[in-house]
Amino acid sequence: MHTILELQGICKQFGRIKALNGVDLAVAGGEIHALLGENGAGKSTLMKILGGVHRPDQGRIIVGGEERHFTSYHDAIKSGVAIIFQEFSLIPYLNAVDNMFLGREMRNTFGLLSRTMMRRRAEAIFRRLGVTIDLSMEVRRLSLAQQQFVEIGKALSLEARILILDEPTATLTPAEAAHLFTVMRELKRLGVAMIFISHHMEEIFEVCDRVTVLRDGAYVGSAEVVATTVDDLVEMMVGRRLQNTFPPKTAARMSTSMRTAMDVRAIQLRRDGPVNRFQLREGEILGFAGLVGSGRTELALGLIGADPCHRKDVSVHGVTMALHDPAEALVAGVGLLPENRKTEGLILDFSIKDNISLNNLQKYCSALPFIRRGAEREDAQCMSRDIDIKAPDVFARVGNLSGGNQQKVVIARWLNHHCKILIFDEPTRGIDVGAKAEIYRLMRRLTVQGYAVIMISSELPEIVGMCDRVAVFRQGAIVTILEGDSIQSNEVMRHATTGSRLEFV
Amino acid sequence: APPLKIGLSLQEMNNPYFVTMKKAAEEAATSIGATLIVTDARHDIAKQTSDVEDLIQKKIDILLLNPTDSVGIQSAVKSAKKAGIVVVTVDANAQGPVDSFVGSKNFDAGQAACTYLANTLKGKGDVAILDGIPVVPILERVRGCKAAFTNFPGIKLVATQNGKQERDQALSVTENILQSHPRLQGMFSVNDIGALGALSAIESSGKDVKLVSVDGAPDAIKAILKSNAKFIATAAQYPRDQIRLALGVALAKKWGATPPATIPVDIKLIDREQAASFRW
Amino acid sequence: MNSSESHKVDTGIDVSVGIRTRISLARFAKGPVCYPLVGLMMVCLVMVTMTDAFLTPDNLINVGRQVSINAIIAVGMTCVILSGGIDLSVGSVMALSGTLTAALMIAAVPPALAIPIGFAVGIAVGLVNGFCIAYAGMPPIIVTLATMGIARGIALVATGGYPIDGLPDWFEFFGRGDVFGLQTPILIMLLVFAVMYVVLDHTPFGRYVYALGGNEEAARLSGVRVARYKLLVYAISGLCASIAGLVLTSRLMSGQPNAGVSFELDAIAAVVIGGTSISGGRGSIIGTLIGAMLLGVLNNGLNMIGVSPYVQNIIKGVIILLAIYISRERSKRLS
Amino acid sequence: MNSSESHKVDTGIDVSVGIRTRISLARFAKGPVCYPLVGLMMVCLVMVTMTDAFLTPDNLINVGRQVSINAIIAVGMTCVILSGGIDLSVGSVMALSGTLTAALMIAAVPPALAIPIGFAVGIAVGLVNGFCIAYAGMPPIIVTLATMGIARGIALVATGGYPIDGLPDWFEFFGRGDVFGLQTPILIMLLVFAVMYVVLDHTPFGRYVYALGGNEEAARLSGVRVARYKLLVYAISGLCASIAGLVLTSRLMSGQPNAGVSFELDAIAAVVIGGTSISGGRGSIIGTLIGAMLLGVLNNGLNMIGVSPYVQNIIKGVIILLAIYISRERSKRLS
Ligand SMILES: Nc1ncnc2c1ncn2[C@@H]1O[C@H](COP(=O)(O)OP(=O)(O)OP(=O)(O)O)[C@@H](O)[C@H]1O
Ligand SMILES: Nc1ncnc2c1ncn2[C@@H]1O[C@H](COP(=O)(O)OP(=O)(O)OP(=O)(O)O)[C@@H](O)[C@H]1O
Ligand SMILES: [Mg+2]
Ligand SMILES: [Mg+2]
Repeated sequence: MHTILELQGICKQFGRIKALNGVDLAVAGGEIHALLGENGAGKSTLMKILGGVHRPDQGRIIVGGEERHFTSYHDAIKSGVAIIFQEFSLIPYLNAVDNMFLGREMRNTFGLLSRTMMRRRAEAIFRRLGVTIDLSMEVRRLSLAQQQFVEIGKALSLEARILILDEPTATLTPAEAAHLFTVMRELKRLGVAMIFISHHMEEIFEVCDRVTVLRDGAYVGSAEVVATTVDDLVEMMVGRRLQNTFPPKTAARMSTSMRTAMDVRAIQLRRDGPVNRFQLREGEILGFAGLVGSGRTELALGLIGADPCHRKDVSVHGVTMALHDPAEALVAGVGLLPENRKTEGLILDFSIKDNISLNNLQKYCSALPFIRRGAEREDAQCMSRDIDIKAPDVFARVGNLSGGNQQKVVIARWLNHHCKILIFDEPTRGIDVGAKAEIYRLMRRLTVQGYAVIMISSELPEIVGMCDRVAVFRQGAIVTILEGDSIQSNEVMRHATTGSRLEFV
Repeated sequence: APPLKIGLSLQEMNNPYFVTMKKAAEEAATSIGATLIVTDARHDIAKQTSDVEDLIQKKIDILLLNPTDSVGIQSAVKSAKKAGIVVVTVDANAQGPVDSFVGSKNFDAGQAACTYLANTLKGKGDVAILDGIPVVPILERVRGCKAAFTNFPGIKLVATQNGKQERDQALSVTENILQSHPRLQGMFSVNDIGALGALSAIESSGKDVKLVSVDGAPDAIKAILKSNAKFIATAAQYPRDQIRLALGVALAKKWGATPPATIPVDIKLIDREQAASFRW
Repeated sequence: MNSSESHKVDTGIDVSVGIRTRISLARFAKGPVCYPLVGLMMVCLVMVTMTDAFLTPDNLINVGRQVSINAIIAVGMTCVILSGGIDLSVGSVMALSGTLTAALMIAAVPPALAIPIGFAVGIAVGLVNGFCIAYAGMPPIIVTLATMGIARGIALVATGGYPIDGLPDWFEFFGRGDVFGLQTPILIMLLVFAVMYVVLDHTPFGRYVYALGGNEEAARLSGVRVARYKLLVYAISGLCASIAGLVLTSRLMSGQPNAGVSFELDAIAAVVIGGTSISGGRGSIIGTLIGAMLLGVLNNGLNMIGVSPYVQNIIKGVIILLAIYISRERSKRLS
Repeated sequence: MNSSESHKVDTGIDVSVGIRTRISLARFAKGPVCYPLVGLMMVCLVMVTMTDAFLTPDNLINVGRQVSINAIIAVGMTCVILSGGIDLSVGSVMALSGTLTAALMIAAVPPALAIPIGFAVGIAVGLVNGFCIAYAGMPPIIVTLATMGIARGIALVATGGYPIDGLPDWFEFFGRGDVFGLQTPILIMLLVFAVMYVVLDHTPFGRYVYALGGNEEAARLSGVRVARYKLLVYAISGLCASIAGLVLTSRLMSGQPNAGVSFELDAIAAVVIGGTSISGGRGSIIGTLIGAMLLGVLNNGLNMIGVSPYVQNIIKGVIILLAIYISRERSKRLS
């Protein structure tokens, strides 16, 4: 196989941060090449350089045997490089078709847009991807996973020779990811070279041929996937071996004697929607499992009052609460870590410190209404050390952090608060294995301290490994609540896809 | 017969001068049992054209027009005439088939005020002009003022700045002029509102700068009457009389008379002596 | 619905028509144009009940003519606002280009040259705006605030503040003439709207305008040449302003260097009342037409009723608030 | 740097001081305030070379006094813009509250009541704005455009268009008086800035203002009472406008119902020139002070030099463009 793409000695510096330091990468035609590394290792930066978004400080980009100097993504597209960016690059108010063909619209003989032609192409692509998407709906109204597929479709429509997928599976369920892999294999057969970034080890072993590992912006090594193991790769990534990702469940303590933290006697989002009820106990992790769009996020948002709710009857620690507003939920000690960190979780222009203390500023005000900066900074430093946020200091702008580190900042905000009931919506999305393990340990630590945690996750292993109980969602309704040994992948999947609704009176 | 409908289109209504016109029109209309519709162009000639068009749609019999721009209003005047409306311009004239013009002479007003100023300064000294919105009546006043100054070789015009005919703007601009021209002795403002702003600046600077203006607004008269006033004269116009005359002329025309094309209402220079007995 | 379903069985062609109508009606009811239209109708209704003079064919044409200038400017403004920017210089550009055309005509330059030169100046100011915003990365509001002063200053310096008079009689055509009984300004306005409708809805450029306002960074990452299209957007706004300048100059039969003060606010109001999001990315050109009409009807109707100009300020403000409130509430309930 | 490093070894306390100075200097050079300041200094330099009269203590005080009204309004505007909104009603609110205070004083209401009532009216209009924006979800630009008309209309109706005259002599204090040799308007301005500096930089509310402009949804989901603080922001803007109204009324010794037309544009210009992002979330109150100074120096200096008012429009526009351009370029190079 011939090398179609070569990166040599790429260096890139952002201010004081050396994001990349002499990275080499070679990809052959028809090869799926995995790029591995911790959060902030420089994977996305490397891909952005390849896509002409950033200019490298040093190093050469060779595509098809020719050295290229991309000055914009436009240039990259022209030489056959397409990228699915880690950060969505969709226009929220345009529909999927307009988004897919943005910048490369098809025209009819009058030079006007040919909507039907584009629509047909889009339909064909989505059929190939095996997803159904409402093509006339604004993409912001689509679920995250659907948006991700629009991104994928957009890149596929470019018919590029080199396709870069920067964490495309982060918002997909395993079934959807499997779809994607089928498409990737087909592309591979057609000779397309792919660079695949993911924090899911098993995915790498499922589709990839070779793997390159980065650590702290430096090249660590490459390997044939068949000739390596998860543990080897993890060691290359983090510099040591990791043991048991999931901390042991405190199963022994699971019993009805545990106090109820939150009793959701009824929650009905829409007049014609299903009524759900469940209880959350102190010291447990309750999983919300289900397919994409099964309504877990909606329920969580309705619960804390972020979205209007038709009927809601909730008591927190035995006190009935209205929870009309996230602020009321906060007062009641209920916090939500949103699904989409960039648009819902973070204030990108704020520093790490300011993001962490955002909803807890009263804590740093004594009698006077002034923020005691010192205390605030110390807390932020403490938190970011605790969960290992990789940044020069707590004054760094959050918008410049890598995806995983951004997620940790949102987590830190809630850990810094008094809330004893936390709803984590996809908390480990885009988080590297090392950090993931830390977050799991952290969640477990919280439950030991008496926190009650709801974890919404589309990752089955995580649901199975972490949750004391699992509520399985289907079409907006909780169809069953699994407990103890019945928490198993196939069981969860069975209920998520075919289970009958639990009827509550 | 249905009551007479009168339209009054004013160039602005944020100025006592024009508010007085409006009041006079209201009084006159009530006394003859006519209905009156007033519009405010806010110095926007496009809006005034629309206003006149609306009044035409409203089927008025008489249009009393105080144009913000003589040239720009001409097509609206034509339309009004075509609709058989008697058009009398007030205060400033308009081009086009106007039946009659009742108004003061802005050029004369500027000239009279500035001649008085120059005489008071004994024909020599630095003076400044406080300009206003670039509309013809104002431009004419400035032209008249400059014409007056040319008769006095000792008078030196050192600054012309725009006070936008508003007190606050005039105040700041005058402060600046006073700073940059410490030997300033006289000042002409294109209207009384600007003059009152300038007066505040002059008074708080403690400098002896004589001020003249145009209009004859009550506040200006009050200021002129004050002892030791820096505000020495204003070239008064007669808003109330202009409206009364205009309405009279319009009615005459309506009844079949052929009024003169121009009915000048002379301006009158009001200095301290005349101020006590002067009133719009 | 039933009928289209039954059709489904019969033929293929009818179905698609049936569905399409259904979709476009539904889209309309949910779409951004519906609520402004409701607002406009309500205001018209009030005017009709308050005065007989409002609902006469003559007066409606009158309103149309009066609306035209603001509406034409608002077309360019829609484009700019959709792209996530704003253009405060439109009023000044209108004045500058109008006086220039008038001055050239007076100087015996043939109209076939004078009028395009007027447009060219509008486009030129737009390009300056666009360049500063798109290539130098300066904020639109301050750039266009600056060029607003500059354009006005040039118009005033060039004319000495006096209007330019003495245009040939035929020049009335653009502002008060008619073509087959249709008023020229209304015709020009409709033409400008039609062109921009096609551009925004049926050309790639139109997509890019929406994309810029929706998520500029994403548009760049999709390979759209962001700066180039931004530049174009401001040029279009300048062009629209200078078309409005031609109509105004003809309507007033003179070049007015101080015309159009605060017209930018009217244009922005028309755009936003028309349902276009002030932060860009969402909206429609038809909405802008409705918004401009609503403002025009308000101005005309209040004059017709004979409301005191002082009170007009208050009523206009309240009605605008109500119109926006209603459209907000109803669209919220739907989503 | 060296010295602070060597300190590090010696003591603990000195280090932190050393580091802090270093950080704050570096932060300043990178911060948003640096470039506006450079712009201001350059403009001052030009003025100094062009006219002797500029750099006299008297004139500098003069500039300060003239700047005060716009600067006070701009404080509220900074707050609004930081939060991601805009307030076009400030000029009208200033006029309304100024005339009201004057009218009350003339009606022999004790000043201790008349002045607070003026402020209350400013706050009230602000609350109406805030309510429509925060609770009814209407777009700021159109809401405040509407209340701009309404407030102006009320002021005109209430006064019949005539200024309110005959204020007691001592009332001069707020606009022309002095306290220990310092001009009262300058003092009031500095006080308003100081208070807002502390509020924005050292209180939770200030942080929320930035957060609203940065990412409202994130703030809301994390439990910040978004609507309440938005409401407050507009109330603050109304209050600032009414404080400016007090100063203006005193400066003119009369309540002017038609004062403050297009002051909103000056205030916005000051804020944006001062480096605050027009889309919110980034900026500083000190920048606004500098921005207002820059505009004031421009107005004053051009008057001083005796530039024709028409040409002033042009020069002012060009200088604003340059100032923004330079600050953009330099901040780009640093990042
Ligand atoms: N525009 C930028 N400005 C400053 N620093 C940046 C910028 N972009 C990235 N960085 C920094 O560069 C480093 C590499 O970031 P990058 O996004 O490439 O990480 P990553 O490997 O993709 O991580 P993740 O797995 O979390 O997505 C990080 O430390 C990040 O903070
Ligand atoms: N195919 C679809 N087309 C349109 N809307 C959809 C679709 N799928 C889901 N939705 C919308 O999303 C809602 C549920 O999405 P929600 O985000 O709450 O689900 P989730 O279980 O959290 O899934 P996700 O993994 O996407 O976050 C649905 O009720 C529906 O309104
Ligand atoms: Mg990444
Ligand atoms: Mg979800």
